[in-house]
Amino acid sequence: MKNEPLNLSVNLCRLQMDNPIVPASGTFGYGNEFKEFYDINILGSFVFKGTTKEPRFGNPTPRIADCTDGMINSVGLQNPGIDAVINHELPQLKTFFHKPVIANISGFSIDEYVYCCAKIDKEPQVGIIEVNVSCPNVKHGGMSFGTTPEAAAEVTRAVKAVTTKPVFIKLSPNVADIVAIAKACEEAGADGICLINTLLGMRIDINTQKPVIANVMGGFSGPAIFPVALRMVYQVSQACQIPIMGCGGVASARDVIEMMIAGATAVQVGSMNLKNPYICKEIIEQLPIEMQQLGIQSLSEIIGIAQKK
Amino acid sequence: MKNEPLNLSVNLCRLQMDNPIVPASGTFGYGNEFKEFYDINILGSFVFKGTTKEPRFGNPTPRIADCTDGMINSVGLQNPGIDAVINHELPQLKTFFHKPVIANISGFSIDEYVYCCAKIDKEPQVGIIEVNVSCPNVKHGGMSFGTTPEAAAEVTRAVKAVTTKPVFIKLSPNVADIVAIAKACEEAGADGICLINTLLGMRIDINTQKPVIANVMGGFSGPAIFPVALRMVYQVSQACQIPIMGCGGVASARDVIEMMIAGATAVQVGSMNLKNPYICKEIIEQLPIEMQQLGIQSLSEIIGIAQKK
Amino acid sequence: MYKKGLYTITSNMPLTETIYKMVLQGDTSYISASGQFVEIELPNKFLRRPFSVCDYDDNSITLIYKVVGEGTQLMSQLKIGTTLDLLTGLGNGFDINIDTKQPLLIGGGVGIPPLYNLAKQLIKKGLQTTVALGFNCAEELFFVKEFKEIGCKVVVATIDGSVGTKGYVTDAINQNGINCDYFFACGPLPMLKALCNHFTIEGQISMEERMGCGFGACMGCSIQTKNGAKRVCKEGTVFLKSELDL
Amino acid sequence: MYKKGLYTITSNMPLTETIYKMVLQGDTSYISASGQFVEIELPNKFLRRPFSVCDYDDNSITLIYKVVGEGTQLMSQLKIGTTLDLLTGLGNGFDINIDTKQPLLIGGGVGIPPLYNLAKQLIKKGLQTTVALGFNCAEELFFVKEFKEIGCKVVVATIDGSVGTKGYVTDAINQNGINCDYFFACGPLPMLKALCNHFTIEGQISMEERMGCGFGACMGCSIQTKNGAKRVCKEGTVFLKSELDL
Ligand SMILES: Cc1cc2nc3c(=O)[nH]c(=O)nc-3n(C[C@H](O)[C@H](O)[C@H](O)COP(=O)(O)OP(=O)(O)OC[C@H]3O[C@@H](n4cnc5c(N)ncnc54)[C@H](O)[C@@H]3O)c2cc1C
Ligand SMILES: Cc1cc2nc3c(=O)[nH]c(=O)nc-3n(C[C@H](O)[C@H](O)[C@H](O)COP(=O)(O)OP(=O)(O)OC[C@H]3O[C@@H](n4cnc5c(N)ncnc54)[C@H](O)[C@@H]3O)c2cc1C
Ligand SMILES: Cc1cc2nc3c(=O)[nH]c(=O)nc-3n(C[C@H](O)[C@H](O)[C@H](O)COP(=O)(O)O)c2cc1C
Ligand SMILES: Cc1cc2nc3c(=O)[nH]c(=O)nc-3n(C[C@H](O)[C@H](O)[C@H](O)COP(=O)(O)O)c2cc1C
Ligand code: FES
Ligand code: FES
Repeated sequence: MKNEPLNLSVNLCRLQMDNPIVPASGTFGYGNEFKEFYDINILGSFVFKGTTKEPRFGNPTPRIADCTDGMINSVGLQNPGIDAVINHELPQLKTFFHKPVIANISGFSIDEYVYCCAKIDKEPQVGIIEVNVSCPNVKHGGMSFGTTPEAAAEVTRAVKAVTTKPVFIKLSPNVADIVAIAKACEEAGADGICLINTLLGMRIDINTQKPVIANVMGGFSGPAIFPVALRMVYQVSQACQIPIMGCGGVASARDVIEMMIAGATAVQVGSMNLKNPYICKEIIEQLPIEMQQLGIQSLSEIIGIAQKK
Repeated sequence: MKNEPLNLSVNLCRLQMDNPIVPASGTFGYGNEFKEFYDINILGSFVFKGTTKEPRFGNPTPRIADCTDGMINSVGLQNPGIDAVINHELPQLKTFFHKPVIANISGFSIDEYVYCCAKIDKEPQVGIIEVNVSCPNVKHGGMSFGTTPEAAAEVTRAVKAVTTKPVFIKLSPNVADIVAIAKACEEAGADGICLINTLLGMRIDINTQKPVIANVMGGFSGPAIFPVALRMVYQVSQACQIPIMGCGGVASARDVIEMMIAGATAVQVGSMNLKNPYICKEIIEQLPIEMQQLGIQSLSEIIGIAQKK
Repeated sequence: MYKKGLYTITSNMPLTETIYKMVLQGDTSYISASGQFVEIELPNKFLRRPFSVCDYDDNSITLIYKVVGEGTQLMSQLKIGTTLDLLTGLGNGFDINIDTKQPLLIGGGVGIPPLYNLAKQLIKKGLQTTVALGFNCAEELFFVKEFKEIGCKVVVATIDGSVGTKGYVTDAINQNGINCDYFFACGPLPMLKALCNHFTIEGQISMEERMGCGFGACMGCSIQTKNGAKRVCKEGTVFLKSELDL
Repeated sequence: MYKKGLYTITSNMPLTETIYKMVLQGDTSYISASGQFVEIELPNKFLRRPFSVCDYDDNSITLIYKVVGEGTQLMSQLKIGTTLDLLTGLGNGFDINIDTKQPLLIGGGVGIPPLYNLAKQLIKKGLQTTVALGFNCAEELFFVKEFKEIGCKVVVATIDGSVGTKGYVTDAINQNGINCDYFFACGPLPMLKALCNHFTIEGQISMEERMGCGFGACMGCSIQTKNGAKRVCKEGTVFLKSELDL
């Protein structure tokens, strides 16, 4: 190993990031809660909570269930609405986070996606727009747009027409052919793909014999889903040219490296933030140690390297 | 709780089973290995290794990878072929297993399914035929038949035409709409549905930067996939009238009960047999204890009871 | 402010057949009010489990928990000396800087624990503090003596009438002619609803919801209040009665 | 016959920077031959990890393992007194009821451990036993002394020439003019291939494959032999040279 300092930085579309670590949407709020644990400026960036046009309470409770090495949520996109995010959350965020943030936008119609993306595109602190076409919790919501190539392409085209910032489409893993959907998004102009949102899962309380989640089913996430996420990142990275944010089950610096070797330029960490609020900090600290051991000089070198072997 | 003895038996199509515990195909060989650990006659039944017309070596090695609470295999249907199974394995099995067995049949064409099912249908010890239309390991193999309702129905119809025994179709979870496929099988005459086969997954060795599995991707199974399996059992049991064998991540008597409440009449245990060869024996011993605690008098009472709540 | 840290079990013993008391040693400097809770990481469980702080001092935390599932079952088997990872300082806790002379503390089942340190604080302020506790039956009674020992007046209700007033905790309050000008409550939802109907006076109510994180990040625990959606773990767990819509 | 049981670590220490020796106490009655292996369940790992039995007696098993990944890393940190769940009696082991006067045992890296108990058995039979060991470099040497102590003639090869013959283990056999009428081997695939080319005499070769179960149930570990597909864990791990197609 050369004696140069290790390089953790990656370039995600036009965004130069200090490191590839990005807390995932819905597990990091709008940043407020985590700044009490550590200085979140150490992050590459973070994705804020999925935001819709109108404020939403989301689904009835209970909307959280525990699983073997994972969890199910059916929060159902609780958020204060795009206007409150712009007028209240972002001004506050600016006071403690000094990097571009990634905006996660959800919608129930093409018009809603367009409306929200056009609005958030004007916010200076937003570096990337992540369009969630995959949330399985909302009836007639995200799910429908993420399960066919045509619908995903339609959202992509519509959003791209009203935005100037890089647009990532976040896809659902609950499909037979992820590559077809990702390619459709790429052809429709997406600047990147985020893989994956939650798997559709369920638990039953054997005491009450009823579903644990009031809404019956919900989104399954956490370390358990890592092999599915990694597979999809690898498949899409082979088929598409645009960069990928890998997401799903990441719990360690080694997982981050594995995701990057599979083809991810940045790596999102979701559920683990809820179990261990320091996880992203710990991963960022551990990354150089693992790189040293593995003889990796620069993280950007290993992106998609498995394809070449 | 009444003072009657607890009743663990279930009726699966025409098969009366002492209990719902059934080791899953590919994790129990043809029974030989496990008889060294315990008397396998305590089982409800078991499913033997996926069998094809011709003998197969399967995929190149390495074909096993470890995951968080699960594993990936790309064995690729290694088996001695239907004739060897009938002439060698089944006569041997008869000497130490005295219950009907479940035959798992795979194929690369409708003709092959028909050929193997017609042959195995004549074997007196075979109680149920399980048709695997879902193995993701074989190129142009099971996968294609399990991912569209039309193809799954076609296999079902063809097999039903040449068999007299109950036929279960074992489905792949790597689809957007499991209910549509299950319903197509039911309408085509299937006697039952087995849910689920493995999820498509992948791991990379971060030292060599190459996929751990020689075949790159493989079937992901084990406790990690339980919430996905449970969800599909619940969905299909709501939509179909025919019985379901639940399979996927089952690791304990509590998991068995949860699967049955979701809608499974029998419950298969797969990967856990490899980690703990005694798992099925332990589950069968633990079931009455859990039933007692939960106030369940008879297991068959709880099948699909979540639907009614 | 929150704190994640390691804590060592110094005691873990049953109070009743299903209810256990656990004492943990470690940093308590982030616990700022009675009624806050901790989130415990348990081996082989993904999500942490939330428990109210029953009592705490400079370097120990007392929890009281009921065995209801796999996680609490596991807790009940942990040995002295075991180290656990806790998040502490969670939830707003009870506000004791209020205008009251005769506070009434009302607890049902495992809603009782967070009232214990609260009672201590109120007594320390010199207030005449009454505690009304509801249980299912005599076998499930716990902490009645402890509340008495710190100087509370204690009334008890049991569903089966085996101890105290037969019926609900509201029945015990009525039957004993308890006077109060403010109340604090924690317990099952039906009890909290009954209290809201019963009392015209203001009170503070600690709510429960199934939680993902416990510190406001996941929106898993939200409830609708008169002032809009609130996270039980963050804006609560303690809400004013007037704010709730039970 | 196999046996699943609990074993207690009585010793776990490094022999080199990456190679450790672990001694476990427990039932060894199902181990029936040198060269068999065990499957160890490790905390937070789904699949068991396979390791050759280096040596065993009435109530202890010695393993030698190299730290190569998360599982072996974890093993290296286990403390004396820790209990592990093992499957024992796996694999066919070496067959010593063969016609040989001058057996040669050839091991490379972590293929060396299973040869140790084998050497003991052969020496007990009164056979003049030579051991040829291959390592990368002097720092990675282990068990040379142990083989000598039980009465073996030992020759060593290192890739970098820092000890013994420079090169491969076949070079050491040539250079030392070793005579033998039968061989036993375990080590990396390139070494095994070289041996098959080198020797005209028959031998027994212990193979490795990534394993799912270790007892023949999953078909994960199959190899193609001249007699068709064989499971390394069940029909092997030891195969006749004449049977293999390396
Ligand atoms: C703020 C707060 C304070 C609490 N304080 C106490 C206390 O002092 N003593 C006590 O005995 N119990 C208390 N509980 C309830 C306690 O958290 C649950 O009983 C416990 O988590 C059940 O875990 P389990 O694994 O045994 O049950 P399981 O049913 O196996 O748990 C499965 C999942 O459901 C969650 N869960 C189950 N029940 C509840 C519940 N009632 N509330 C929230 N999450 C739940 C668990 O966190 C877990 O994610 C409190 C809950 C909350 C939200
Ligand atoms: C029959 C047999 C006997 C063995 N005996 C020894 C021994 O005496 N000493 C020793 O140091 N090593 C031995 N090995 C290799 C040892 O099993 C692996 O080094 C170990 O499993 C790696 O685990 P890990 O978690 O550290 O590595 P990881 O790479 O994290 O393991 C990931 C997965 O791959 C499997 N795996 C990785 N490498 C191998 C391998 N070479 N062979 C089989 N599975 C592998 C593991 O079982 C696990 O499932 C033996 C292997 C076999 C098959
Ligand atoms: C509580 C919770 C809320 C989530 N909310 C959103 C959301 O609003 N928008 C979105 O795109 N994804 C959401 N997700 C999905 C995550 O961003 C992530 O894609 C998924 O959890 C997989 O990653 P993980 O396994 O690391 O958690 C949510 C996940 C969780 C656990
Ligand atoms: C090593 C291995 C081999 C398998 N082979 C087959 C097979 O031949 N036919 C089949 O239908 N399913 C096969 N499966 C799938 C299992 O039967 C089961 O559906 C799946 O593993 C999910 O259950 P589990 O999580 O309990 O393992 C195999 C699984 C494993 C792990
Ligand atoms: S539990 Fe996560 S926000 Fe309250
Ligand atoms: S490892 Fe399962 S058959 Fe050999």
